[in-house]
Amino acid sequence: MTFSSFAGPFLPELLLLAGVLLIFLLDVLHVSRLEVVGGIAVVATLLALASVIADLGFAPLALLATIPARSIDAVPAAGAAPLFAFTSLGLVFQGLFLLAAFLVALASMSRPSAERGAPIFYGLLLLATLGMLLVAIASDLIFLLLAIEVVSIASYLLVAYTRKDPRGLEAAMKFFVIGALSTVLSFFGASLLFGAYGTTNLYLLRAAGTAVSYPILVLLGYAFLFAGLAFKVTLVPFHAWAVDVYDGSPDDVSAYLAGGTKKIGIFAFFLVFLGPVLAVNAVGSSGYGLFGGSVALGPSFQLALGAIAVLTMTVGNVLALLQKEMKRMLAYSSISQAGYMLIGITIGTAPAIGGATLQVLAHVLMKTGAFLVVGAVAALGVGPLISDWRGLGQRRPLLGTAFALMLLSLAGVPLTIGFASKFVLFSAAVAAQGWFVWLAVAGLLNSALSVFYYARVLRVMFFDAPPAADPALAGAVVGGAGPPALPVGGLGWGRAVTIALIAVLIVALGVYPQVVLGPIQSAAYHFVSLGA
Amino acid sequence: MLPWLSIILATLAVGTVATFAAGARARWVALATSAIFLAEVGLLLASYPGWPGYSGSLVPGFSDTETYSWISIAWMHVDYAVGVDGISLVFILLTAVLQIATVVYSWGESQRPGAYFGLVTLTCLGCFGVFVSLDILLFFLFWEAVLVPMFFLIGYWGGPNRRYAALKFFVYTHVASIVMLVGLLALVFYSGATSFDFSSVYAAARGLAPVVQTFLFLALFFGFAVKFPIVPFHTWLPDAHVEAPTGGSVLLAGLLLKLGGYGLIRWAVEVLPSGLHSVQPLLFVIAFLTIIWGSVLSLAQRDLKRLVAYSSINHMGIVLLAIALDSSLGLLAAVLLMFAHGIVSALLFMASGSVHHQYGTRDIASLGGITPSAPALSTMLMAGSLASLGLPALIGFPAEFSAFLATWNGLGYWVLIPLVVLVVTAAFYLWMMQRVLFGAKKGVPADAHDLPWYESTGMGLLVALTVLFGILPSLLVNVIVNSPIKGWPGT
Amino acid sequence: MIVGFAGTRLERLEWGGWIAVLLSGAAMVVGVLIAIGEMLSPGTYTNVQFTWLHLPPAPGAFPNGLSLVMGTLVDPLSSLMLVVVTVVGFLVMLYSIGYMHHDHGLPRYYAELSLFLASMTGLVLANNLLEFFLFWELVGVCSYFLIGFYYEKPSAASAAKEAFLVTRVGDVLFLLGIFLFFSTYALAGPAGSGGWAANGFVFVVGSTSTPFLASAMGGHTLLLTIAGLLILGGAAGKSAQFPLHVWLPDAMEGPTTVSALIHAATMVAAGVYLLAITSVFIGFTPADQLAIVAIGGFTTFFAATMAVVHPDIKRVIAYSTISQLGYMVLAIGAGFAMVGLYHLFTHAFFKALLFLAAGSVIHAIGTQDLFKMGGLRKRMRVTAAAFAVGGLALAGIPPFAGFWSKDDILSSVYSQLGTHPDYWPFFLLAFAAVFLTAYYIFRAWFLAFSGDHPRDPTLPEAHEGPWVMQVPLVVLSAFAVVAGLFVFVPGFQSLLLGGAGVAGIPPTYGLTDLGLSAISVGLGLGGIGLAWGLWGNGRVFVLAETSALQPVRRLLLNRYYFKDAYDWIGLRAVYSFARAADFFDRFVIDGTVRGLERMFAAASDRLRSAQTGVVSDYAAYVVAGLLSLFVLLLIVGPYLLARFGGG
Amino acid sequence: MTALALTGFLGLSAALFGIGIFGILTRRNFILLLISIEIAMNAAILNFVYFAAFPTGASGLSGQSIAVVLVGFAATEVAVGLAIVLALNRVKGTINVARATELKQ
Repeated sequence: MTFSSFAGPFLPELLLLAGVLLIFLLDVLHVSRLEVVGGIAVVATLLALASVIADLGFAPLALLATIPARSIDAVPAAGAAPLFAFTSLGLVFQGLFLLAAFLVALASMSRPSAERGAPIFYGLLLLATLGMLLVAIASDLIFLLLAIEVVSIASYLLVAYTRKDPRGLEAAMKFFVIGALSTVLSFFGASLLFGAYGTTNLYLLRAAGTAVSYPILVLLGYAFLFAGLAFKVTLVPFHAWAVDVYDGSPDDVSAYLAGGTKKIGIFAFFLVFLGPVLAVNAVGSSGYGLFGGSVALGPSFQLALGAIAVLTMTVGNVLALLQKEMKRMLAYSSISQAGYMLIGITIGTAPAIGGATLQVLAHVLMKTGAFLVVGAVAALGVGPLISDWRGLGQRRPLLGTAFALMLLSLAGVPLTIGFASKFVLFSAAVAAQGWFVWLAVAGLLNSALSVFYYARVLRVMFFDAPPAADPALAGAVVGGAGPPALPVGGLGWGRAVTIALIAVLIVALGVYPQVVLGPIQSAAYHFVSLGA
Repeated sequence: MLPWLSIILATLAVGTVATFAAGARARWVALATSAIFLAEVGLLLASYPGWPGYSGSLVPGFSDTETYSWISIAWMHVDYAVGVDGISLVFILLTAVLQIATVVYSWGESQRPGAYFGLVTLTCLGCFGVFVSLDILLFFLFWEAVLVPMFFLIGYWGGPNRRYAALKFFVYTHVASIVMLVGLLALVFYSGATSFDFSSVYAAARGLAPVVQTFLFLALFFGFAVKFPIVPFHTWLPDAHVEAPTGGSVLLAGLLLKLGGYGLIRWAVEVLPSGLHSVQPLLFVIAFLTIIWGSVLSLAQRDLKRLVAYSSINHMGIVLLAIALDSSLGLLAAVLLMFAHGIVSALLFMASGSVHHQYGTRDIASLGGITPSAPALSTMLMAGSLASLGLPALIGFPAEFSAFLATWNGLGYWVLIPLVVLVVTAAFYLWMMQRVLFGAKKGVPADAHDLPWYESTGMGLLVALTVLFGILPSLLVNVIVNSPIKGWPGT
Repeated sequence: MIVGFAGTRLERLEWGGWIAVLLSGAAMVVGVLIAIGEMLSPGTYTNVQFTWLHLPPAPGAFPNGLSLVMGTLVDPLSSLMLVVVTVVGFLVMLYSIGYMHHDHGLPRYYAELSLFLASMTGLVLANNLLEFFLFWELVGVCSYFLIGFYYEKPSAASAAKEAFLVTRVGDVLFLLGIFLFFSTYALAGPAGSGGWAANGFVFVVGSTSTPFLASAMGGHTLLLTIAGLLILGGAAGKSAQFPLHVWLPDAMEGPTTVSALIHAATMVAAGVYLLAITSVFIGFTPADQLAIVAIGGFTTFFAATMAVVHPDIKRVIAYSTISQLGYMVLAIGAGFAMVGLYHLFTHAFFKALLFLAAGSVIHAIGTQDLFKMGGLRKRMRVTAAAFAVGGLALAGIPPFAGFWSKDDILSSVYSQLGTHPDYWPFFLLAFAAVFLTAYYIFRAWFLAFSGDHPRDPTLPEAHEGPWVMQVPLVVLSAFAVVAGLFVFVPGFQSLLLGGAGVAGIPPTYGLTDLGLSAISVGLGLGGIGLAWGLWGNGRVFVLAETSALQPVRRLLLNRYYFKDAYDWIGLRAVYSFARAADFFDRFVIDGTVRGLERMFAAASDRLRSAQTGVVSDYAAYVVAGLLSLFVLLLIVGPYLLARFGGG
Repeated sequence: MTALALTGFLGLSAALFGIGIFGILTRRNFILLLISIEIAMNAAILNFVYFAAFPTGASGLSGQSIAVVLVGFAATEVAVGLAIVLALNRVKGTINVARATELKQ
């Protein structure tokens, strides 16, 4: 085979790899100007994004399509154990990852250029993204876990890349410890599954279901894997690290962690757990006995997943209720959002998967945007406490409106992407009937609960009088004063453009979700039908 | 024919944006918007069977319908589907009237007028949407879309305790609408309707087992009951009203409360007949409870707005009763009542708002004898009170009379409860008038002056309508009965 | 009806008063013409109707739809009432020009007065119960405004409220009564009708004007009895019959002209008229009749007793009204609707006369306290004479108007005693009231006019009012003298007979039972004599403190403590219940909501304290999570699945 | 190799894993934490080797290769961990994880 025909499908990955190498090379050559480095990252992610969208069959970009259509969602030959496979859902996730990376990269173009370490930041950013792309095409458990590790290691370093900030370092330390622990758990689980099946290929696992000599190994293996992956998805009670990390890391990094890397966990869950859930539901309950009893693996996993999902949503929201710091509040809210996504996996039907994916997209936009706004506001010199945001909406109407949109979307208010995703997800839950309806109820009640703290922020921003001598005022009055290096009212054009873009997307996709929902749904259908 | 409803929606949308942008001159833009809106609604009415001057045959079912696919995936089909029947038309008329009245009334609003009038217009847009949408998702979108502007109206322009009130209003009603959403989704997916369209849901839901219908009905009812509001889910209302700016209260009482009743009629009563049938007794109990509770509590209020708020609860109780009767006349009465209450409570809130502007307090106990200093104001307040206690020749009477007649026909002597409460209602309004308007001067500053022209104009419009429809209720009735329900001509 | 609205429209004009007067004059002319027309050709004429509310035929309660209509009906009753209303109304209007000239807010006054008359006219001409009720309510609210005309006076404001509330109670009963009748006549109704559902609550269906009762007395007896009682309740509210009489005396807070109007022609007449038309067109069951007779007879006496002791000239007259209304109710109950209306007719004139006379007294000396007056005869001859005439009429001394009508009532009821022995006690009460009536009215006259100087020297120099005030006095006096004789006018009598034939029992007019008349006249004279003995020539009779009658006197002065009881119910009972409910609402219902809020907050605090910041703890959570997963998968999951089977 | 032997080996790796986890939960010194993590990791690696030897499924070799890869991966992880702890030590002057609690609640 020619190189192009071999490498072609990996165009996005290669683009990012090239970007990483280029950036580090330039760093060695002491070329570390923000514009150059950032430019590279932005371009690389944008191109990669374009080609992914093209591969998804978006006609206008057909030229960029590099993956032959037949090899997407191709059912593997019997007994074949490929390391990777292109699934349309995987491509969708690649698109989401790249979108997140692009947004963050673009926004970071307007960090104070005084701040050093731009090359490291962008290099690691691209590296992490590369790992994420690999996750999205993995079809082997070990390959998947290693890809996740690439992301994890890159993100440990991202959190600490300033090397000076004690908060950042502490965050990195916690991140690392818990991350390493979860890695151990996942690999241990993987080893048990390997023991049970004699293979780590996900197709084979799914096909085999629980028809094995030691079903208990399957159970334990999946349990360990669950624990290991739950760390990434920040499910309760595996979530504790996330808050401190999001809080401690630099704002752009938090944006990427919350908006980007966390989602690989979701996709990993799709890959790993749709196996048992679907296969066993399909094959019927070939049981495993512990105390003599014999129970179906899939359904009891669904119960476990459901329980964790509800727990996650509720705890996340309740924790966020009284939170005083903006970033921590957002961190908790993103924990609860993970719970919604888990609902999709619990139900495991194509509609639910689609809904969860849409929810992921929504979350990418909302959370990335929210953290970027936090960064921007911090750049205006406003403190970290929610109460420091008093009257911001009146001082900076546009910024305030954008943030309000993101919060309303998080709260699931109609005409925002956040509502569209929840709507589809919960419709899927109700459509699945049975006890899944209660998942929908729990989810909806939770979103109602979440309204409490989102509305509180709105209240502070719009109804409370701004504090005297509000630094944000400077920006507003002089219209683009503030630190001279930053145009656009002190935000910097990168941030300004990104935030505006996100706000627009939130509304546009909220008003007409069909654009994204169509592809996502068909992808979900293919994904579910694969090998089941 | 022209897509009237979309045109109106577009008008309002553009108007909203323009108003927000207009800043200091917002009120003019808002006025223009609402005037155009009213004109369009007039044309819509003129083209509708039942309205005087309509020539042509009766269109069965909904008219002016439009349907465009919105979300269409393998397992879910959502449309942008709008249309009107007699019932929704009446509510649309109410919306248009109240919008223009509110805009005129709050002409003097100086605090960020752009945002204020923009939000007012947006609220009306949302309500209009609710009244015309024939698709569950569309309905829910507008339903929720109403919350946000109202939240800001209360929270930014409101009284001293506005933050709490705004938050309470938002969360409370949001929870309700979420339960309602579950009900609506279940309605679609359990009935196996092919799409979220009213027509398909309506057709499919008939097939549901009575027990399922009951559960669905309860879920929907809870959602609507909070908006109504029905005891014991009413406590958000007094707070919201007391804190909201006058314009906010007007829209809140005049329009938002109607959403509940309209939703109940359109999406529960029509769609889930046997569900309604099985919960009827419960509804009756709740309705009576609400009726009594509302009026008894109004008797105990010292704050004008609180008083009106509780009387609204009482009226909404009667509406619920009328709806629950599940009879042709009851339905008619319910719609009439809601229209009447929309106009009258708006008038009353405007009046009490003006009292507040003029005398700096709404505390009944610390006011007295304001009539000499403000005859116009007291006339308005009097007119509102009398209409609200069901005086003939004012709009309240035909509505309440038909409601009672329907109750008598459906429930016999139970009608005594609302009838006796009628006396209590009269009692607290008279008591309020006696304290505030008549008697010795109290809390009246020396330089007390009468209403500014815009406030009196806004209220005058409503008073005029109160009289017009009080004397000629047939204007409304003939429109209402052209609805595809209860075997009326519109069917 | 135009009158009122015209008046309202012109209210801003200075000379609105005159406009109103002219219009009401026009109305009077029309009214009288109608009456004459009726006299010439008695009968029932229903006029154009416009549909007020129409519900199309649909499956359900009303298979052939429901329509409520408005229309007019002219028949002997209504034309008689029309005369009363318009004539008295016009005179009162005219009188007002003088009486009210120094009050402010005149435009409002005339507008309200016109509307008052207009609604009364509408009520009289209504051709169905619903329309009747509609105007009935309007009358109520107008009286509310007029009684509260001096709204700066707290007492006036509260009197107005009281009047409205008490009558409102009656209204509710009335409405329920309407519904009860409706449930009988909605679909079936009398022969030839499509039922009330189809053509409104009409009194007369097609050409037939036989009472519905006749056609519907089958199985419905109990229902119809209750309905009749409810109607009676409504009438009692408006006509201030026991036990809903309390508001009328307090209604004296309004301008005297208004009192005159209310008492003579409009408000209170409405109740009697309601009973009359109901008995004529719908009919009462025997039980109802007894009830009505009872209420009427008792009220007659009951009110008279209270009038005996009262020091306020206007209130004395007010009580006399209540008691006279009692006579009318009594008559209607006994089946003589027309006789009752005849008394209403005469009563309208002499009662208006009394009030206007009293008004001019008050106008002159500015007090209503009889014990301050005295000797006004000298300075106000016209008034004194007028008041005397009115008094004689009231006391039923021939040939004055009151005599004829009251005598007819007594004789007609007497004629029924044979068949209805259970009327006896009420007949006797009514009879006794004759004596009291004569006594209290002349007590008032002597106190005010006899003697040679006012008891209270501080009073201003009395003088007659302007001509606009005297003319009505004179005219009314004339009526008060001759109105009774109208029965001998053939046309008029045919009017009276024409309407009354419907009730089944042909009434008799003029001197029918000389013995009876003699006794009643004797009683009347006796009363006057007693009054002269006690109060004549400026004498003042003081009841000894030790007298055994003191408690009775106190009881009467306190109006049998009725008002206090009602106030207690209204204020103490209801209001405190409301407060309690309010408390419950704020702290229990709303408290639960806020409790939930707090609960979440507390939970939030708890959970947040778990976020120690020590990474080892986080690791511990992870491990704990792992273990709980095992539990879920190995124990909980299997259990649930075994229990509920596969979820 | 027999199932019995396998259970024995599994017992060993289980023990290792337990020790590791125990260490992670109890140690406050970052270095010791790192070591405990590695111990637990090795338990997983060992598993792969046993199972490869124990003929359950497809390819015997895949187990060993996975083990080798994991060993390499573990090394990188440790390197990153040390880098972080060095920086932390430079800034905070301690490697006691219980001291680093600036971010909480």
